[in-house]
Amino acid sequence: MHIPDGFVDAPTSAAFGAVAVAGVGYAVKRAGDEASDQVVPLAGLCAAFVFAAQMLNFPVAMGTSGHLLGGVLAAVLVGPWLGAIAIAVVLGVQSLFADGGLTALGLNITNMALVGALGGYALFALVLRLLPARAPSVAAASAVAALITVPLAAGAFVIEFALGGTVDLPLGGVVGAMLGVHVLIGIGEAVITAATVSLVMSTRPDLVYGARDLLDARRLEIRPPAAAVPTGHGGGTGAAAGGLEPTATSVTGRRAASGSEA
Amino acid sequence: MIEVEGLAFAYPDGRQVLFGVDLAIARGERVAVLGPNGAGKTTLMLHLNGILTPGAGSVRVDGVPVTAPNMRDVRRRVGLVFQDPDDQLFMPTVGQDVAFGPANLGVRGADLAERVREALAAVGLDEFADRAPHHLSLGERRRAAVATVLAMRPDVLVLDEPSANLDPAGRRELAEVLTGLDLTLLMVTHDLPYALQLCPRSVILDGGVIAVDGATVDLLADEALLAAHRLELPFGFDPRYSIAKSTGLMP
Amino acid sequence: MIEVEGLAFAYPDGRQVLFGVDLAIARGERVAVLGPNGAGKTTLMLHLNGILTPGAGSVRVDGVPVTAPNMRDVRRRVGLVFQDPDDQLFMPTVGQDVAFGPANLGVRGADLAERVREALAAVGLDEFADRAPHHLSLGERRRAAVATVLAMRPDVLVLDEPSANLDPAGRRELAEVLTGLDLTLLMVTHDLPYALQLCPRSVILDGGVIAVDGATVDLLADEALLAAHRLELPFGFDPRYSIAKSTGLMP
Amino acid sequence: MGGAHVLDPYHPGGSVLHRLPAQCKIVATFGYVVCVVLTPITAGWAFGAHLAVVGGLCALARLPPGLVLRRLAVELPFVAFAVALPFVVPGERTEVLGVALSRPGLEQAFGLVARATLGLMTVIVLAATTPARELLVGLERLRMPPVIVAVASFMIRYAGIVIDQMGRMSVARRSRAHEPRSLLATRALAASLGTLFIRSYERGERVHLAMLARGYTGALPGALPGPAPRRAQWGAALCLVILGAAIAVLGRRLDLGAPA
Ligand SMILES: Nc1ncnc2c1ncn2[C@@H]1O[C@H](COP(=O)(O)OP(=O)(O)OP(=O)(O)O)[C@@H](O)[C@H]1O
Ligand SMILES: Nc1ncnc2c1ncn2[C@@H]1O[C@H](COP(=O)(O)OP(=O)(O)OP(=O)(O)O)[C@@H](O)[C@H]1O
Ligand SMILES: [Mg+2]
Ligand SMILES: [Mg+2]
Repeated sequence: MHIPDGFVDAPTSAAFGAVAVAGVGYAVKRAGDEASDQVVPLAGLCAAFVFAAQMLNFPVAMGTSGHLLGGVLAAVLVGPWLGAIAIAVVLGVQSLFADGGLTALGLNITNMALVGALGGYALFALVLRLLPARAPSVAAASAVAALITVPLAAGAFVIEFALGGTVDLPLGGVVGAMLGVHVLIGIGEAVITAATVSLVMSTRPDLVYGARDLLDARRLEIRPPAAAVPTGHGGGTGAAAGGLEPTATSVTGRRAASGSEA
Repeated sequence: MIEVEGLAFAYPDGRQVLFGVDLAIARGERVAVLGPNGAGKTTLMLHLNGILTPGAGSVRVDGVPVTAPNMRDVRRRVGLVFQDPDDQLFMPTVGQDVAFGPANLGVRGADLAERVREALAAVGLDEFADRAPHHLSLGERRRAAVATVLAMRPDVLVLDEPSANLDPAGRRELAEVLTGLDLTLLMVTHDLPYALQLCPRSVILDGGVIAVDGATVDLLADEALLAAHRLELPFGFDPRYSIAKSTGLMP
Repeated sequence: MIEVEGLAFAYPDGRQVLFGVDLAIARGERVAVLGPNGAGKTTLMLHLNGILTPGAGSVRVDGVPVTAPNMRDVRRRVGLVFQDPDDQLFMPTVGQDVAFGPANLGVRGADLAERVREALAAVGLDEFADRAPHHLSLGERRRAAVATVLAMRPDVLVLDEPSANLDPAGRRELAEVLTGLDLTLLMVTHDLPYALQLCPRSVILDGGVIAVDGATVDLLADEALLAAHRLELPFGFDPRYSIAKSTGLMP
Repeated sequence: MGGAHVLDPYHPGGSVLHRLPAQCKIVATFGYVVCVVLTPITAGWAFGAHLAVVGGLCALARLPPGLVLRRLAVELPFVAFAVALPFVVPGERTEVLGVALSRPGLEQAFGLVARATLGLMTVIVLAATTPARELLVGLERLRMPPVIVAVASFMIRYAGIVIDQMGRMSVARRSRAHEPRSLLATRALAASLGTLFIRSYERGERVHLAMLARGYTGALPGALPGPAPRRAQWGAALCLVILGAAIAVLGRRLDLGAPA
């Protein structure tokens, strides 16, 4: 679905180039407010993963190729603004790696970053609001959003083609083929997105932007600080107590001891 | 210099590791942090220059709280050598990696070159400046990791098992370099003789709290105390002999 | 059991590391590999189960040459614990990681579960089966790495610095486990007392060749020899005392 | 390692193009590709001229022809699409080797393939003569917003980490008697793929924090002392764009004169 140079005429490319610059520019402005030490690298990782996944590129009817779009995945993990930037970066880098034309960058960014990530996140937020406020809903909502976003992005392509395609193909045929294929791709996209999001939710929930409101502040336990023993008589108290038993030689003995105090 | 108060921390997956650590270290002190595997030593060290953020409690360095607005200042003062050298090295060559820190502090030109040379010499990697860090042996990577932090000349040096994977001579040479430095030193180690050699004071971290705090000589002499925290003197290590030696009295 | 002949090797970037290594180890022997950082110890170990392919010379295990057609067979016999545990662990949980090797050898069901349990118990990680390996402390990861290989019950066990990052009690417990195993053992270590404790025979690898081969006791008693290869006994380690102890005679 | 070049398309060398500052090359590349797209498809000779110019650039950069051809292969699915056009586009038919083909279809197919190929070749020259890191510096100097440059640089770094971790994991599997053909193998692969995401991220996160711990503020100081481009270098970049524009304009002119 990466549009190469010369597939859409110059005026249309320029117009969508302007749309992309405006959209990404706004995303940069908004992302600037919330970008932290942690989330920018995560956006980079999302970009690297989407990039790697998109290398598994399979030809689909009409000569364009189908693969993971990754917009919803990126947006759920790092938020819509950085997510859109991440996808735009992937497209920019891909144009250097000869996938998608340099002059068609505006078109590709509109379809996959603006519609795919920004639009995808809007859908995700909407669906999440309809679901019960529990952790598994995040993965479910991202699946639904991915399922719908892929045909939407294909729809954006069809509009661009109708406005400035350099090839005279019957529009009806193009619409049918694009949407048909992308409904299928959308199913794959939904499965991959949900699997990845739920894995990250289970081990690093703090990395999921879309789950921010669901995470409650954790309560920490404070144990009495063990009395400092200036010279060596006796050993510590508190958590170390289990270790004083004669069976202290095994790791498990110590662990059981500290566990029982919890 | 370093004040840790009631520090508690849980990792994002929910596992709580620190349960209220209190620790005060004066300027110029050299302190060893001992304790069993999984006690939370690394977790504690990562709080000292703000790599991890406390769940409860506070950390202060030279009176400055380690919180977001002061982070840059704190990180200039506290140099941290990670337990895993792969976490520390990221530039294409060792020389560039060592230059990275001082360059960020504004050192340039001949000064920078001199600092890099000096730091590499201190860890015995004089001729490695143009090598790629990920193509070094593990011991060489550990040395490079130490050099990257030495080059920054921090006020506080925090070392997480600096002697692991070093050859015995390298271990001694590192000890000599560290003894020659005039700074506050905090060193995690599983090598009790090494702790005795370098640090007059030791704390034992176990189960996420400071269990023991005292003079290293006394701690190592107390076999029951050590055993309670999965510590023991190595095979063939004679405490009487070496403690006497370390305090300047031969047996 | 293991025969290495004229082994030479250069890394892809052109750096030659091994310059003709000759080494023969009999079945059931326990041999320590000593030597300075960057000597090529890890490189040599990686040849023993075919992770690296010799540039010249040959490696045979039990008479079988370590070459592509025999690789499966060789890897069943030779269990390798990497120097960096991160190189070893890759499954979502520790339990699955330990099960991976035996499962590849065709062990299934209750047998498999039993092997995993046993291997984890041997390294003191009984309760870690469901934890994610990359969320463990470095010492815990080291233990897990050893467990993954123990579970395969190899004929030859090759350990690259198994005691690094272990707490002192863990180090002793590992020594006890290893002493209890009836197999050929090859262990790289920078911990000379540990070598003395576990391995009657030692070789010193330096500059890419075997420089010395002999009884560990004799080697450690020869201070000049050790110093020539950047080896030295640790601070406070009294060779007279401990060698006498290790040979059963108290001083 | 088929993926290796895809992640680092840089082809080391010492040519004039290699030495040109990245920002000049980026501007020249973009400008030239725009000229190619603006060249009318009916002016066949103009594409010949473009091909000569871009081929000249490849030669100037001393890129092996095999390398350029291999990288051009990304285009193949698209070429397949173009080949279908003469059959499906409606319009006037002509006989080619006894098959009735649509004339506009033929023209459009030629235009598509010609433009895409030339655009691609220009980009290949840029990517093969400029290391990724210098490209980022070039973009930064061209006032690309810092967030975008930061995300891009992390992306490149993480791509390296992901590949590295994948390599380590594969060695670890092999050393434990893993046989990539069995059914269990694919299951193990799938299971370990999930950890790859978090593991790569966490390694990268720690490295990033280690950078912060050493005073990193976003720019790599001193590491890239690249001097500002000299006027002559900007001049060279501009010349290329002007050349492309001249071909495009001439193509348009001569095209108007030709019978429709
Ligand atoms: N990223 C993580 N997520 C969850 N738990 C973790 C993480 N890192 C460490 N832990 C757990 O926290 C506990 C303390 O880990 P830490 O690395 O601080 O131990 P340590 O004292 O440094 O041990 P070692 O001597 O082995 O290095 C361990 O039980 C470990 O399993
Ligand atoms: N991938 C690599 N590419 C190029 N050179 C390498 C690579 N790995 C290691 N080397 C070099 O080969 C030499 C031997 O490395 P090796 O890892 O075998 O040393 P070692 O004896 O295991 O050292 P250590 O005690 O530090 O683990 C070193 O000088 C190292 O710099
Ligand atoms: Mg640690
Ligand atoms: Mg090694």
